[in-house]
Amino acid sequence: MNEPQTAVDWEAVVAHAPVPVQLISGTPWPELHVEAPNWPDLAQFLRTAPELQLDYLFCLTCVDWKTHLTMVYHLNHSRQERVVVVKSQLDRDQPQIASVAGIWRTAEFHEREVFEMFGVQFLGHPDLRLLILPEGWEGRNPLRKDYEDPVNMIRL
Amino acid sequence: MWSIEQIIGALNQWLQHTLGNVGAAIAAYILLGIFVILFFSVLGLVLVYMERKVSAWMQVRLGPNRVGPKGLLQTLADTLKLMSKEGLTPAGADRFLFNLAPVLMIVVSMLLLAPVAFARNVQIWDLNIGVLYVSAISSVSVLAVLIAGWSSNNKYSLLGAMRSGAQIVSYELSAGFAILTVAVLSGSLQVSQIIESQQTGWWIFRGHLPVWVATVVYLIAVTAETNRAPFDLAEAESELTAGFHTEYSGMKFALFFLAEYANVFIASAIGATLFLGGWMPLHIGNWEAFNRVMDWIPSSIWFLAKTFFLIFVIMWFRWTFPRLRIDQLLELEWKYLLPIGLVNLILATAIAVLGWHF
Amino acid sequence: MDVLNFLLITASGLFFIGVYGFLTRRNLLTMLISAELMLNGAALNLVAFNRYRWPEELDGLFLAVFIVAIAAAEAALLIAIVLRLYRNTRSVDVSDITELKH
Amino acid sequence: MTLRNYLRNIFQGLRSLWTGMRRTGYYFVHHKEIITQQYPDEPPRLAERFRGEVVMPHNESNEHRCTGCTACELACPNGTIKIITKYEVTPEGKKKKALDQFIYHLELCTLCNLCIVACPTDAIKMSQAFEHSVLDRRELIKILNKPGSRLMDGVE
Amino acid sequence: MLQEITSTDTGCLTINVGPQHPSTHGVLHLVITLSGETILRVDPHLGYIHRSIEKMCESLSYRQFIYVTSRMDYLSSHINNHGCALCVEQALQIEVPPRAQVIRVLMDELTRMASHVLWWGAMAMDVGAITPFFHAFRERELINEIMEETCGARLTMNYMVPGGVMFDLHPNFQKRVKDFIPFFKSKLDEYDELLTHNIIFKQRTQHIGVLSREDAISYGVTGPTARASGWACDVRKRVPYECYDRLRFEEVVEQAGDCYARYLVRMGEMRQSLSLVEQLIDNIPQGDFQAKTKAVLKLPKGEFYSRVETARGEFGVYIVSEGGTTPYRIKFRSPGFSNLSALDHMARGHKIGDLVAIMGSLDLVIPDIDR
Amino acid sequence: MSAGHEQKFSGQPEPFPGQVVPAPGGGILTGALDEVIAWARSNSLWPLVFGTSCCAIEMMSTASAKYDWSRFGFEVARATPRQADVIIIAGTIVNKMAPVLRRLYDQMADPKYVIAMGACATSGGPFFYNTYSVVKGADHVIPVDVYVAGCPPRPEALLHGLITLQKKIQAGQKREKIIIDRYWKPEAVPETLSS
Amino acid sequence: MLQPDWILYILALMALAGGVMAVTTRRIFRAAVYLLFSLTALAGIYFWMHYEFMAAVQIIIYVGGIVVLIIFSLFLTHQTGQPLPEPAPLQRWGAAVLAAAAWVGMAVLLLDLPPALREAAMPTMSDIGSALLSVNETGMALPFEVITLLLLAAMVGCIVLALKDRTALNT
Amino acid sequence: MGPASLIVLIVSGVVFSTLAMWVARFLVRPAWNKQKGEPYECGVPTVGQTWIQYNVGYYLFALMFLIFEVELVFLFPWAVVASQMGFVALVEAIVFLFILFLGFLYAHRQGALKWM
Ligand code: SF4
Ligand code: SF4
Ligand code: SF4
Repeated sequence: MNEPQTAVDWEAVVAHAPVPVQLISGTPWPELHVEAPNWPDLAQFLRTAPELQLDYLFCLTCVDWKTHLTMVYHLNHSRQERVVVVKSQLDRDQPQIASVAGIWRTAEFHEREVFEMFGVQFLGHPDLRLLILPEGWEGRNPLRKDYEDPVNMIRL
Repeated sequence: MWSIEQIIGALNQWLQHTLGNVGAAIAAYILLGIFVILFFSVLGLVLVYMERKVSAWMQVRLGPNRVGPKGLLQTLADTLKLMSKEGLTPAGADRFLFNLAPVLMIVVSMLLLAPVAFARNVQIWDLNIGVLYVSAISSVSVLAVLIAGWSSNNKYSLLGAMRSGAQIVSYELSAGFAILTVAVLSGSLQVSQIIESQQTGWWIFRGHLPVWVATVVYLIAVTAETNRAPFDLAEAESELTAGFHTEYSGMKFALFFLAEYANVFIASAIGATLFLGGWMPLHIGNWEAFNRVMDWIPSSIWFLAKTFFLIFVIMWFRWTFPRLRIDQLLELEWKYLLPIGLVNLILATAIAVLGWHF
Repeated sequence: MDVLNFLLITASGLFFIGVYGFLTRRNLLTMLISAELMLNGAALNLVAFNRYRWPEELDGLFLAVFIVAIAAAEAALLIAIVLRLYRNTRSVDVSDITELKH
Repeated sequence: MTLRNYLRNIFQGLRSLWTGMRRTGYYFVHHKEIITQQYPDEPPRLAERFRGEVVMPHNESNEHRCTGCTACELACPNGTIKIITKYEVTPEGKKKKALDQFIYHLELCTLCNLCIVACPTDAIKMSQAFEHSVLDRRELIKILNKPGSRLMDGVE
Repeated sequence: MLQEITSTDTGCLTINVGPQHPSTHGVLHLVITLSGETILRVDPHLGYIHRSIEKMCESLSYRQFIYVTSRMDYLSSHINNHGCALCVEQALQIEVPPRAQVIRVLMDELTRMASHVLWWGAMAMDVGAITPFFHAFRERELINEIMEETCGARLTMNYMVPGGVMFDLHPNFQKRVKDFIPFFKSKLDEYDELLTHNIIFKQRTQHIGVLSREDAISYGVTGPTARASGWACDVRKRVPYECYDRLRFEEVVEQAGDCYARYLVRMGEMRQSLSLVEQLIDNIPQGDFQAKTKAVLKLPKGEFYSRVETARGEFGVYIVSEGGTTPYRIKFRSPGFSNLSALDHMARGHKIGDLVAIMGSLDLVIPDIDR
Repeated sequence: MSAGHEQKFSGQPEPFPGQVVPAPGGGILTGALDEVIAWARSNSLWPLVFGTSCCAIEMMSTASAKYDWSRFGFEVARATPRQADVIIIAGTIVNKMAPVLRRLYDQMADPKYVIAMGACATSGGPFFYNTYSVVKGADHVIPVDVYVAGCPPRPEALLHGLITLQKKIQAGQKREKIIIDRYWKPEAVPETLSS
Repeated sequence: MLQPDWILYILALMALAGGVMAVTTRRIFRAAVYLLFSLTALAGIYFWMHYEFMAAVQIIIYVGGIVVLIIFSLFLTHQTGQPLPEPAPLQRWGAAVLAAAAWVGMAVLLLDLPPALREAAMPTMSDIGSALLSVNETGMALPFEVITLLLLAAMVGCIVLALKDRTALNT
Repeated sequence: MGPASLIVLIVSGVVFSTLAMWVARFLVRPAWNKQKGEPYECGVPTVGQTWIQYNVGYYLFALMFLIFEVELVFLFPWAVVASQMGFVALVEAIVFLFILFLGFLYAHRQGALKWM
C-alpha cells in the first residue's frame, strides 16, 4: 500500500510478451487480446515477468457473443494497481482453453463456474465438474444467450 | 415446625398402623416409586424453565412469559407436546437398542437418586459407599450414550457418541479425585456421615485450598460429565447437529433431555453435599443465636438452595463460554485437572492427617 | 436351594458360558468377552464363599477385587494387542492370525 | 513448560473466564437492560418510511389518483403489478383510458419502492402494514382500487 | 462423482455437512472426508441457493437490477447496491452530488458494522457461545432501526440508485447515529470481555485455519480474511471511491492468518467504521441527494467494471453493455466465492470443530457465493 | 443422489420421492384431551434451524433479544428435523434445494407444520420471472400452513405468522391440500377477488 | 429388610441369560450390550449380598471401563453393521454339550456343600480400608502395591503397543 | 431403605420411560414414508455406510482411563481410613499416588495424552 504506484508501459509489455498479443487501449483498463492456444504462455508471463507480477486474478468470466465466446480475465497486482484485462475468443461449439488454476488458484472455482454456465472446457483443470448447478446439467449452459428453459423460466 | 422428615415419619406410622409391617413396606416402596417418577417430572419442568429464564436474562431478553402466568406453563406445554409427538425409529436403526438407550439413561439417573440426602434423615438409601456409588453408577450413562449413538445408524450420532464416551470416562477421574478429597477429610463415604462431619462448618469454609480446588475441579468435571456446554461436544449443535440423539424424536428425545437435567441436579446435589454441607444449615463458630436462626430454616430448604445455586453456576457456564474442541477438552482433563486432582488429594490428606482444617 | 449353592452354580454357569464362547468364537474381541464372563464367574465364586462361609474375613472379597483389577489390566493389554494385530493383519479373527509376522 | 508457567496459564485462563462470567452475570441481575418488545401486546414502533405493502389511498368520496398509465407496472422489476384498463366515456363524450383494476401481488412484491418513484401522479404509496400472514396464498393477491372508485378530478 | 471420494476403507469416512446445517450459515453443502476426526478433504458443493441472478439481470433495466443485488450479499446490501450504482454512474459519467456521496459512505460503514456485528455473534455461536449472539443482535437492531428510518427497510434496502440515493436522510438520522456511537463503543469493550480475551475462544481460534499471504493472494481471497493474512487489499484504500480518499481511517492488517487474526481484523474494522461514521456525521454537506438522471437509463456500448469493498471483501460489478436498456451480460465478482475456494486449503488436517470455526471466521454468505 | 433433480420441475409433475402413506394405529383423540394437546402443540413450536437466504437473517432477528420468540416458547431451535415441529422456510428455494427441503420435511416427526416466510418461499418472489432455477413457491415442494408475505417480512410479521399458526392449530384446522396446479400464474386472479 | 431370595434368582437368571446372549449373538455390538447386562446383574447380586464395595467395583471397572473399552475397539476393528460369521454346527454343538456337561457335573458336586452362614456382620468401608492398608500378614498392603505396579506395567505396555500403532496409522 | 429401593428405582425408571415413550402412539397418527426412515444427514442422502470402522483417536484415552479408574477405586477405601491411620496412610498414599503419577508422566512423555 505504501509503495509508490508505478505505471506500466503496456506497449513494452506487449512487445516482450512471448506470444503475439494485441493491445487495446481507450477502454477503462488496458486490454490484451490473445489467441486461446497462446494463453497459458501469456498467463505465465504476466504472472512472473518482474515488472508485472500480476498475482491477483480478481475476476474470471465469459461472455457469450452469440457468434463466439470470449473469456475475460481481470488481473491485478497484489499491492499496486496494474489492472489488465485479458480476453480470448473461443469457438462457440467447441470452446476450449487452457486452465490457469495452476497459476492463480482462485481460477479453479471460477473456471468450474464458467464450465457449467458456458460449457467451456478448461484443459488441465484439476477437477472440472459441476459446482453450482445440480447434477445432470452437463451440456445445458444457462448463461448462454440461446438457453431456454420453457418450464422453469417464466419470461416477464 | 414441620419438616419433610416428620411428614415421612408420620406417613410411615400411619402406614404401619393401617397395613401392618409387610404391607407398610410394600406401600412405602410403591410410594417411593411414585415419588421418584413425580420428582423426575417436576424436576424436568422446573429445571428447563429455570434454564430458559437464566439464559434469557443473560441474553437481555425476557424468556417465556406468555404461556401461563410468567410463562410457568411453558415447559408443561413442551412436555405435553413431546408426549404427543411421534417417536419414530429410523428404518436402518437397531430397534431394540435404539429404544433401550433412553430407558437406560433414565434408569441410570433414577438410580443416582438413591444416596441423595434431600433433608435431615430423608434419603432413599443411605448406603455405606454413598459417593463411590454415585461415581460408579454415573459411569454407566456413557454406555447409554454409546448405545444411542451406535444404534441410530447415523454418522453424526456415532461421532457424537464416541466423543462423549471419551469425554465422560475421562472426566469421571477428576470427579472421583474431587470426591476423594472430601472423603479423606470427612473419613467416610456415606452421605449422611459426610454431612454430619460438616456440623461445625461446611468443607468449603473449613478445608482451605484443597477443598476450593476440589470444588472447582468437581464443577468442571460434572459439567463435562453431564455433557453440558462448554463441554457439550456430544451434541455440539454447530458441528454435529444434535450429536448422539440426532435421530431421536418426541418423547425418546425428551427422555435424554430429562436425564441431562436430572444428572445436573444430582451432580449439583452431590456437590452441595460434599462441599456445601448438604442440608446442614450455615453455622458460624459460636454465634449461638445466629446458628439457632439458621437451624430454624428447614433442612430441605437448605439443601435445595445449595443445589440450585450449583445448578445456576453450571447454567452460568453454559450461557457464557464457547465450546471446547474435543482434543482441547481431553487435554484439559489429562494435563490440568487430573494432575491437579492428584496433587490436591495429597494436600488434602496431609491436612486431614495433620488436622489442619478448622 | 441353599443360597451358597445357588450362587456357586450361577458362578460356574457363567464360567462355562464363557468357555462355550471361547470355544465357538474365532474373533478376538468376542473371545475377550467370553474371557470376561469366565473371570466374573470366578469372582462371584470367591465373593460367595467369603460372604457365606467366612464372613468375618475379607480375603475372598479382596481376591475378587484384585481379579477385577487384573481383568481390567488384561482387557486393556489385550485390546492394545488386538488393535496392533488388526493394524498388521487387518483382521481380528484368530484363524487369520496364524503367524505373527511383525 | 515450567511449573510457574503452568500455574500462570491456569490462573490467566480462569481469570479470563471469570471476566466473561461477570459480564453475563451482570446482565442476569440487571433486568433493566432487557430490550424485548412484546409484539402482540405492545404495538411495534415502526419507522414512518417503513415499506410494508403498496396501497392506493382513496379519499372520502372513493376517488383515487391512478390514471392507469402503467408506469408503475413497467418500473416494477418483478411483475408484481398488473394494471387492467378500460375505456370510460367522459362527460364530453370522449373515450378515455381509465383504471379498471389495479392488481397487486403482495406475495411477489419485494417492497423496493420503484413503483412509487415511477408513479407520475403519486397514486400509490407504501403503507406500514406488515401483518400479512395468511393460510392461503391467494389471499395475498389484492386489488388496490376499491370497487366503484374513480379517478380523482384534476389528476392527469 | 461422489463415489470417487467415498472410501469405505478403514478410517476414511465421508460425511455431509449441509445443506441444512447450523454452522454453514445457510445452505452450503460440504462433503468432508475424515480420518477419525481429522479432515482430509473438504469439497464444497454450491448451488443450493443459486438463484440465477446473473441471468435474471440480463432482462432487468439498469434501475431495476439493483434491487436484486441486495439479495445477494444481504448483509452488505447497501454496499452491493453501491457497487452497482457506481458501475452505472461510471458508464453514464454521472456526477454524484457530494451529499449523496457522504450519505452513501455513511450507510456503507453502518452496514459494515451491522454485518460485522452479526458475524461476531454468529462466530461466537459457531464456537459454541450463544449469549454473544443475542448481544450482537441488540446492537444490530439499533443499526437496523437507524437504517429503517432513512431507507424504509431493515435488510434489503434498495436505497442507492444510479445518481445518488433514493431518499434524503431522515431528520432524526444524525441524532440517532450520534447516540449510537458511544453506546457501540462501550459494547465493543464488552465484546472483548466475552470473547476476545476468553481463553477457550483463543484456544479454539489461534493457529487454526492458517492462510499465508501468498495463498491468500493466489486464492483471490479478499476483505478481512485476506487482511488477516497480511495482505492490505482494501479497495477503499487501493482505489478510493466516493469520498474515502478524504477520510482518515486505517486498514486493519494482521499477520497471523489464523481464525483469531480474522477475528481481530473484523473487530478492528468495526472500530474503524465507527471512526469513519464519527468523522462524517457532523460533516454532511447540504445539497441534492440525487443527481438528475433520465427516467430510462441507457448505457453506452462497452464494458464497465466497478469495485467496492463490502464487509466480506472486494465486490466487483462487470457490465457488458450493447447499448440497450438492459445489460448484455453482467457478472458479479462476489468476495465470498473466492474466499470459499480457500476453505479446503485451510481446513485440511484440522478437526471437525475447527472447520466450524474456520467457516465462522470466513464470514460466508451463501447467496453471495451462489448468486 | 439420482441424476437430474431439475427433472422434477420439467415436464409433467412427477411426485417427489416418498409418497405419504398414513401408518396404521393411533389417532384416538377426543374432546378435552384434544384441546389440551392442541394447546400444548401450539405453544411449543420448536423450529428447525433452516434458513436459506436473506429471510433467515430476519428469522434470526426474531429469535434475538428485541423480538424474542422465546416468549411464545419457540426458542428451542433444533438442528435436526426429528425434534422440530415447524419448519420456517426462510428464503428462496431453488430446484437443487427442493429435494433437500422435501427430505427434511419428510424426516420430521409428526405432527409437523410449515411456515413459508417471505416472498420467495411464498411464490418465488423477486425470482419469479426470468430465472431458471427458483421454485415458484415452496408449496410446490411441501405443503405450507402459513404464508408470511414481505421481502423480508419484519420480525413482527414472522411473529404474526407464528401466532396465526398457533391459532390454526388451536382451531384444529387441517392443512390445506398441496396446491397441485404448479405454475399457477399470478395472472389467474381468483373469482372471489375479481368481482 | 425386604430381601427375598427371588430377587437373587432373577438377578442370577439375568446374569446367565445375558452371558448366553453375549456369546451366541451374531451382532457384535449387541454382544457387548448383553455382556453389560450380565455384568450389571452380577453387580446387583453383590448389592443383594450387601457387598456394596464389590458391587461398586464391578460397575465402575467392568461396566464403566471394560465394556466401554470393548465398544471403542469394536468401532476400530469391525464393520459393526456386519453380522459375525456363524460357528460351524459341529463346533457349536460340541462346545455347547461340553460346557453344559461340565456345568451339570460341577453343579452336582456343588450341591452338597454345607449350608451358608446367612446372618453375619457386614464389613464396613473402614474395615476394608484398614485391611487394605495394614501391613501385617492378613493385611492387603503388599498385594495392593503389587497390583498397582502391575497396573503401571499394563499401562506402559498399552502405551508402547498403542503408540506404535499410532505411528503406523499415520503413515 | 435397603438395596430393594434400587429395584424400586430401576422399575420406576423403566415404567416411567416406557410409559412416556408409549403414550405418544395414542396421540398422534404418524405418516410414514421411505425418506422418513433414512438417516438424517443434513438433508442429503448419506454417503456410504454408517456402521463402518472408525479411526477413533479416543480409544487410547479409554485405555488410560481404565487403568486410572482401577487405581481410583482402590483409593476409596483408603480415603475412609486415611485420617485415622495417620502417617501410614499418608505415606502409603504418597507411594501409591507416586506410582500413579509415574505412569501419568510416562504417558505424557510418550505423547499418549496428545490427541491425534
Ligand atoms: S414495491 Fe417494487 S416489487 Fe413491489 S410493486 Fe413496487 S416496484 Fe414492484
Ligand atoms: S399507480 Fe401511478 S404509475 Fe401506476 S398506473 Fe396508476 S398512475 Fe400510473
Ligand atoms: S423474500 Fe426477499 S428477503 Fe426473503 S429470501 Fe426472498 S429475496 Fe430474500
